[in-house]
Amino acid sequence: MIRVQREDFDLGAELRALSDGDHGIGGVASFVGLVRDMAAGENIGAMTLEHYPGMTEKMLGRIEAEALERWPLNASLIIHRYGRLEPGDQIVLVATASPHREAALESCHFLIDWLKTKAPFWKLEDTPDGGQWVDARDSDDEAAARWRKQADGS
Amino acid sequence: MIRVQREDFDLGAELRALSDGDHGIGGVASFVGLVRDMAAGENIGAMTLEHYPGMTEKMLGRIEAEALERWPLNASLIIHRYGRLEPGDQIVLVATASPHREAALESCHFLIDWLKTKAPFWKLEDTPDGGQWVDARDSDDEAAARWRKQADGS
Amino acid sequence: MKLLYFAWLKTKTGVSEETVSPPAEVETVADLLTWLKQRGPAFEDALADVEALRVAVNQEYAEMTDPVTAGDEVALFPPVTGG
Amino acid sequence: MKLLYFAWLKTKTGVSEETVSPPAEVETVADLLTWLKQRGPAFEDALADVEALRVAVNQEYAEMTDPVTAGDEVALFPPVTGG
Repeated sequence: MIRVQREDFDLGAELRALSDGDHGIGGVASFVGLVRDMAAGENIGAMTLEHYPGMTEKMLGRIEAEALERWPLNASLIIHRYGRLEPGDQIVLVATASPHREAALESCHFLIDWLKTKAPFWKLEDTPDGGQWVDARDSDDEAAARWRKQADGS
Repeated sequence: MIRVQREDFDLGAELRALSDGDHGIGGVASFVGLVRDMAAGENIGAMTLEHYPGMTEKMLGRIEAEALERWPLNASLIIHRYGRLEPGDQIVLVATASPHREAALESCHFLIDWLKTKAPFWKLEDTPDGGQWVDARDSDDEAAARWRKQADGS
Repeated sequence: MKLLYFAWLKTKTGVSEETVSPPAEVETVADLLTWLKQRGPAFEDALADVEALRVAVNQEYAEMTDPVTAGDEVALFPPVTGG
Repeated sequence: MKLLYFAWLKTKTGVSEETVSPPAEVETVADLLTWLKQRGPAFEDALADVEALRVAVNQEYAEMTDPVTAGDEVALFPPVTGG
């Protein structure tokens, strides 16, 4: 399931709902991204997440479909927020449920890595010098590329 | 933090507490193990988790210390239950919080893989033929060995 | 053709959304960018470094050589930084 | 010496905890297992396959060649299956 929303989410309730009633699930893996008050050495107060409505949902849906194809998952969930966020706020939740531990852990890792390079979101950080658009990191491309290599079997 | 307990735990509250007030945390990764009603093709009703009090805490503490040494973590948590558990019940929670996504995800994966081969717990499954001690799986040893190789740099 | 600008593409051009009618010789993403750059210094500056740009045509990532046509929705933005 | 048995080691031997005084020639984990096997068919059966056994001395995983002494807590159990 995909959700793109301005509102916060209840992590415990979301994770519970993911496995609720399905006793074939052996493990639930999750990752929650939070707003840090220190990015690349600069103190930031808050940030605003801009996104591309329509394409965002399309890309997240495709990323999720890819995970469901690669791993035996009983359920998956991606929630990504947009709008203004304060330090400590939840930005994103990725969660996967599977009969098997490895499938849950790997697919969760895959989802957040791919989302970081494919989902059209942009962070505008409040800094002492004003709003700064965050630069994409090469390390994110490398993290996503790792999964591409695995898919090629190389 | 390490907890070995008979009681259930509140997943949402535990994860919230892990990052609460620390705005240097950029990501929280977690894995929750659940009782499946189908293990190795056999329907099971419930299970009883036996453990070795004292050694369990010692091993979990050592596994956690190892993770804290290998990755830049702001917080970590391992909760493992023992006693009688029903299908759908939570067995174990592993969670890690870090400034960096990869560190949180990898250390969480590491903790559950190592715990599976080092922490002295044994599962007794209720089956139609009576109580059956679960056999250890080679795949668990392989999963743990992967992290050993990485540590050796080989 | 509908154009969308995000993040610093929006800030630099001062445009978030517009409808344009490029001439017939604009057949690819690359042609479109070349045409857009001629619209003034703000566009020339914003689109100067093609490597720093990502383009989506009808909400799909597109290459410089991909075609664009009159009914398309074309979005220009920097590499994504969500998650 | 305090002995602890877990999982099917406990089921097969019928013992969960006991205090024993092995003879002086029992110096290693292997010696201890050999001595325990002589205590009757239940022990002989439970300890038959050394590969299927794990041993902890004072709550640390131990090898067959590791020493055991009178004051030790020695635990016998199968490979762990928690998590």
